[in-house]
Amino acid sequence: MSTVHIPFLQTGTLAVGGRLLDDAERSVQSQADRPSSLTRGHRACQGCAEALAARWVMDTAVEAADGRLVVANATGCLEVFSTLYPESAWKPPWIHSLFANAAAVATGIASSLHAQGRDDVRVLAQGGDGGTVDIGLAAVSGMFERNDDVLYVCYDNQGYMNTGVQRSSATPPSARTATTPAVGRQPGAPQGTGKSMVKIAMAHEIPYVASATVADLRDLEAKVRTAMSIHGARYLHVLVPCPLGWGSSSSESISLSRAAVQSGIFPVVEARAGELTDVQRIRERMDVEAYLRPQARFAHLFKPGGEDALNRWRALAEANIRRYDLLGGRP
Amino acid sequence: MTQIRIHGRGGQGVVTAAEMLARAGFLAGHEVQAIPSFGSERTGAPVVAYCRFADVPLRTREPVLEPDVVLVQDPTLLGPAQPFAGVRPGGLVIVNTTEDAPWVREHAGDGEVDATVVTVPATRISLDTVGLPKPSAAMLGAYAGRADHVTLAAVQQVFRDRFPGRVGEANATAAAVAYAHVRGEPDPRIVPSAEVSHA
Amino acid sequence: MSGHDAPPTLGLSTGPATSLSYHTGTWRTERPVYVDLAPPCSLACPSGEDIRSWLGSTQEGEAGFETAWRRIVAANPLPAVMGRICYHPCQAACNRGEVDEEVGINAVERFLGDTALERGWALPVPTASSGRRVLVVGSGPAGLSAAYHLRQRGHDVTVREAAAEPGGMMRYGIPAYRLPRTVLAAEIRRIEATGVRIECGVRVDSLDDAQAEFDAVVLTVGAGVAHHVDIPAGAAAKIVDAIDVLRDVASGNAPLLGRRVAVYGGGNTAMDAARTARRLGASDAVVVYRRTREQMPAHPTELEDAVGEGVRVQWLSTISEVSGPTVTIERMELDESGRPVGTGVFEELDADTVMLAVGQEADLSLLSGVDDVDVRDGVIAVDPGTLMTGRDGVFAAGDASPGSRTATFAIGRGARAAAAVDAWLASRVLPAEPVVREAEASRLNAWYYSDAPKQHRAELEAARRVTGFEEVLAGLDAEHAVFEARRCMSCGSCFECDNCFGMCPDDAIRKLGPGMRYEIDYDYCKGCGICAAECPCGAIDMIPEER
Amino acid sequence: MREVLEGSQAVARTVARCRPGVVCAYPISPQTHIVEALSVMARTGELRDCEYVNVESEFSAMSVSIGASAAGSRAYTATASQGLLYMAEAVYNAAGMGLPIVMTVANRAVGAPINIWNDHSDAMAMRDSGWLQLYAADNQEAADLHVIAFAAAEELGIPAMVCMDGFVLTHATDVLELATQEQIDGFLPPYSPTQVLDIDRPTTIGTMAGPESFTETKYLQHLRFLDAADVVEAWSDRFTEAFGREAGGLAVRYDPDTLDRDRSAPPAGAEDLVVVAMGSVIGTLQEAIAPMRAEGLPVRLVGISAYRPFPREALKAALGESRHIVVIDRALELGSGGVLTGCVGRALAGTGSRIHSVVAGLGGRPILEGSLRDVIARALAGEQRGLEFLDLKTGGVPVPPVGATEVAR
Repeated sequence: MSTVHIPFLQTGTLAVGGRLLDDAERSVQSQADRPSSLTRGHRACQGCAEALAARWVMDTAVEAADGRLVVANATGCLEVFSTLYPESAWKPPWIHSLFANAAAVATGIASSLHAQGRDDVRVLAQGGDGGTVDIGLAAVSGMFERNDDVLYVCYDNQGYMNTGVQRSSATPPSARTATTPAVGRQPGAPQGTGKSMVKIAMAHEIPYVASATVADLRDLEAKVRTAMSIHGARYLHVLVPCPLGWGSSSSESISLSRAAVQSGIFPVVEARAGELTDVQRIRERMDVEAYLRPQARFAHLFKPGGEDALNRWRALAEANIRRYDLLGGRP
Repeated sequence: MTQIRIHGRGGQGVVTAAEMLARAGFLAGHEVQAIPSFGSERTGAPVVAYCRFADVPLRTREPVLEPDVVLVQDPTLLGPAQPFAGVRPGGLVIVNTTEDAPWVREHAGDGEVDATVVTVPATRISLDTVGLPKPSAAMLGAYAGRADHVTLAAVQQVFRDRFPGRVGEANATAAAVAYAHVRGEPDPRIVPSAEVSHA
Repeated sequence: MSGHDAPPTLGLSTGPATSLSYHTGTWRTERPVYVDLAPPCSLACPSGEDIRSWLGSTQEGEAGFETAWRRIVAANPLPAVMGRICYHPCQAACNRGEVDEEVGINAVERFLGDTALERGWALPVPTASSGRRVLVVGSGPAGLSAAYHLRQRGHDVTVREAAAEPGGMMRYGIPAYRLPRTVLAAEIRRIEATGVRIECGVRVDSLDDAQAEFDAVVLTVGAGVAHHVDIPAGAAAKIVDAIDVLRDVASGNAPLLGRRVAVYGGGNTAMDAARTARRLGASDAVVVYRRTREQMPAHPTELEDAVGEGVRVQWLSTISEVSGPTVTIERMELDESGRPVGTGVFEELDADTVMLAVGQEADLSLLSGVDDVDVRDGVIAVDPGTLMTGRDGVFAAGDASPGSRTATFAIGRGARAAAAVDAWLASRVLPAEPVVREAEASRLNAWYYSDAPKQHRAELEAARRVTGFEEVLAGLDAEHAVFEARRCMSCGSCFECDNCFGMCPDDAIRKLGPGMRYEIDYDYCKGCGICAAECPCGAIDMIPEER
Repeated sequence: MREVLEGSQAVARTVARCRPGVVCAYPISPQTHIVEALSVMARTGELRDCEYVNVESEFSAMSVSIGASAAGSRAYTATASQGLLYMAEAVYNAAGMGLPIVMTVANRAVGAPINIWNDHSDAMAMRDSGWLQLYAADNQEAADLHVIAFAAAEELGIPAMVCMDGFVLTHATDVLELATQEQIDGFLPPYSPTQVLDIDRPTTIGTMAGPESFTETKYLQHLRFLDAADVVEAWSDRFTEAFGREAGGLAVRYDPDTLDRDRSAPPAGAEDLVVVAMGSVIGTLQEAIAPMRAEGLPVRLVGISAYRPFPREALKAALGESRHIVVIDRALELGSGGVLTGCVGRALAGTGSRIHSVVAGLGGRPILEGSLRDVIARALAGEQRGLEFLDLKTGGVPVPPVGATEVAR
């Protein structure tokens, strides 16, 4: 993994910082004067991991770009909670146009900057899973295929949370949403593996594709830094628990992300030019239950009749563990 | 005002022919207009294009309904395309064919029309000169040979301008060959030895 | 508003960071609050050391060693000694045991103690004198601790020790392979350097005389007299007290014990006796104990060390008779209440010597004829808060008073007695010890602590250690001591890992700089609780917001 | 220099001379020749300091333009028909954000049935999107309008569509005189955006506006739109001064007798029937009406060049005392009549005018001079009803013969 190795200082690489760290070893988020590109006063729900991930991503990108970063944002929670006129929680130059076009707007910005000879200014586009995996997929794919100089970041909360928690093609099987209610013979979202945006991105053979979570800041920052060191189309997929949509406690957004990784449900990977180059191994293996049970959207899995679906989840985790060798050869 | 209608098939350069004709007309001192009538761009589909020459700027956008001149770039269009439709009395119809005028009248939908029918093996000429079945230059050369709306020199010039180099020259030759053909003059490619000796 | 003079951006664009005008703190139903809780290590430390804090200083490396040592000696003036002999209940309580292995607190303490001796760091010398004179009777851990703490408070302190050298059981009960005499002597000298006067070979016979000479007296006479049990024994039976053997060895008069030695008892003294017997040439040392391993009072590490050196243990056994070289043993079993009862099954054991290690008693001859100082259950009765005996101005601590008979407990009680004496001399009421909240393991988020096993002290080859009285355990070097200190999870106390600061989705926590920790901006904190959930050490409480 | 050029080529060259920073291209007939020509210029270097982006949809074409414009570049794209509707959301968005993008719309019918030929249904569907809509009567104006469009759009902070009839103009070859690079450089101010994504002065563009502020943002947009008429007219006048030929403007006047375009032509009189039309049909009307005038028939022609903002005052001024109007419409408001007719009607509300709506040329149906003369004559004779479909064939949908060309239809 591209994570910076931190010597053992009580917490090592796992915590945000530590008073014993050298400056060079500090995460961006541990710096008292970090950019805080998404700052106080935004209206995200309590415990919103998207708000957290966006600040992490953008702060790192701002640092990597030496402050020269322009951002295009898709419609969605992130846009709505951060920019209700006349207030904006953003510090970098930032534009919101539409739901489906963040990637294309970013291409436009990048093209304009290139035409102006301003290749020193970097462009980041971001959106939720709806704006990326569903309605915005064509624009994202176009941006990838042209290899436009844009880092696209998808904050995946697995549904249309802004509109009241409806299913998206990133919604996992069995999850209860407003359009996949937990009733009937197969409650929740239909079975199937859904759409893997990471694999779709890899299929474009763009220079860099990675997934990350808010459970590992160091990893996320390292990936943003790597992505920013490359020109061309880059994609970062960040899992961001949504307390509202997932029916979890606002304090659990980090721990659920951790459980998603440690259970094998969410593989944290890196790929270059379409080839998988790195995989984050499971550190402490958890059962899928650690991920599923705290979420009300999966409550029906733990009632009579939920066993089949629960076993499918276990199978999914097993499949990921095998496919990505998440245990690194350990039993 | 002189109105010209060109019939052909997609891929034969019908639209190009109309534009080249307009350019040649402009060189010859006319106000000009070329209007293609498009279908979807499919090779082989029947295509019509129009051209107008006038002494004042051309304003109308209606298609040519009563052409003074009709150029038929493909003899297979004689039936279904009704190339003789609306031809003004005393008009000129030039058909790309190795057959003769009576054959054309026989196969055209309206064979009794009051018009001069001229044939020219434009495809053969273009194959001989350009190396491709692109009969436009030959058709325009033939037109220059039978009417004074445009000159051979203007036709040759526009092809040389559009396709600089060998292709332009080949088209210019095609125009000259067709020009000579419809005027009953010797093929300009065959230089009589007598002329050489007299030169 | 007029025409296109109004910018087309009006209503669409806005300045950066203008959201600061919107105070999301009003959304909160719970508020995070930083707390400092008592860690289990300190709560378990009878000496009362602030272990978390001195480990914290040690984590800083070289720059923090002296601070760390000074934080230890604020409670315990004998770190090098205790770093060797303490049975470290702190480690048993350490929350890190639930993550991988407990922090090797004891080893770090020894490192700091040894470092202090090496570098000659001195204990603080009081600048002001109270003019009050206090006598401490006995120079064991309780006495030295009481004397040190009294001296730190400015009193004129004299220690009178009946034995030839100071140290009490540390000098005469604990074998040198566990506690080299040079270390003990050095730490005692350092206490003396603060102005404590130690008079050896001076037995205090009269409490009245002592009180006449001193303003207050602290009795820390220890429990150096062996307890006896009645065992039928033949004339040829060689039965000795373990504590006497240990004292003789410590005094340089090693006795002859024979090739086969039986030790009767299950405490640490029994372990020391058995291991000493091995060092004195016994090929066969058997500990006979009437209960089970789980019930054994000896510290498990002592047992492990003994077993590692070839000592055998005969569980659930009593010695019913000693005749010549043969010891008769009765097998025991536990009744319903867990007490051993005889089974009537006997077996025999060969033993040249039987060492009795069935407990020790205090030598309370000083109190004979003193009727206002109660002795109950063989120890001096004291007020549990002030440690004052029935007689005004006379206090007691250590093994001669109620409580655990361990050096660490003695040090803690000595310090407590010093505080009590100080209060009594000033006619103040000694405040009760404050009630503290424990930082329980359930508060911690252990995920954040990297997997880092305890740095095991390199143990001497078991075969080698039985051949002499060389020190068995080597100390940590600085690098390993720092590493070990860094394994401390700082239970219940912020150690500035930046998790709260970095993980706040609302950017509502401010970092105040090294050592200054953080501040929550309640104007913006929405009370999501991520900071508390992801705080590794459980130093954030979420409390209901009452408006 | 007068030269013979295809309309699309003329537009492409003029656009290139306006020095766009970003050009987005997605193919749809009949705008393809324009972006094809620009792609050649981007490769040959004739179009310098410009990014030519081949996008994956019209939606992205407009979105890339939005990003480019917001980042400080003059942005251009072209589309038609289904493409315009496919980008509709972004079209509205560009206008709402005040980004002065210029887009050529090669007007084409909107399916179903799918039809690639000309009418105005596409642009009319976007009439309330907040864009300027400038209609070209011929290819000379189509080229010239782009210069005016960039100038007016950038002054206003309102994007502009230049609408030119698909195929009829885009693919037609005419004798034209293009504005030269030097002329355009002297005429068109450099792009200086009112808002830009600037790292030195960061701003947030595209916030959400709640009920408390949305009405006012729209009201301001409306006020800007009201100002737009003056701005478009002013730039058109400046163009005429600079280039010596008329282009753009609001309501276009024609000489009563020569039918030549003439801004000094008198308004219509009370006895006149005025034909109001938009786009390339004006040329055909010029030819159709001239002989009628020669016969002494009281017919006048007024063109609409700026459909958005709709030139209410300029139209009323050009109509003068006339209260008898025939509107030739190339788009249909289903169940109602011509789209332009509705706008003219609203502009003339309260004037007591008689307005005939003639819907003509849908889906590429040729508009013939004779048919126009016929409908005008009937209107003069008081025989024309309120709504008429020009050259409507009765008896259902005609089936063309196999292999027929347009001539035989």
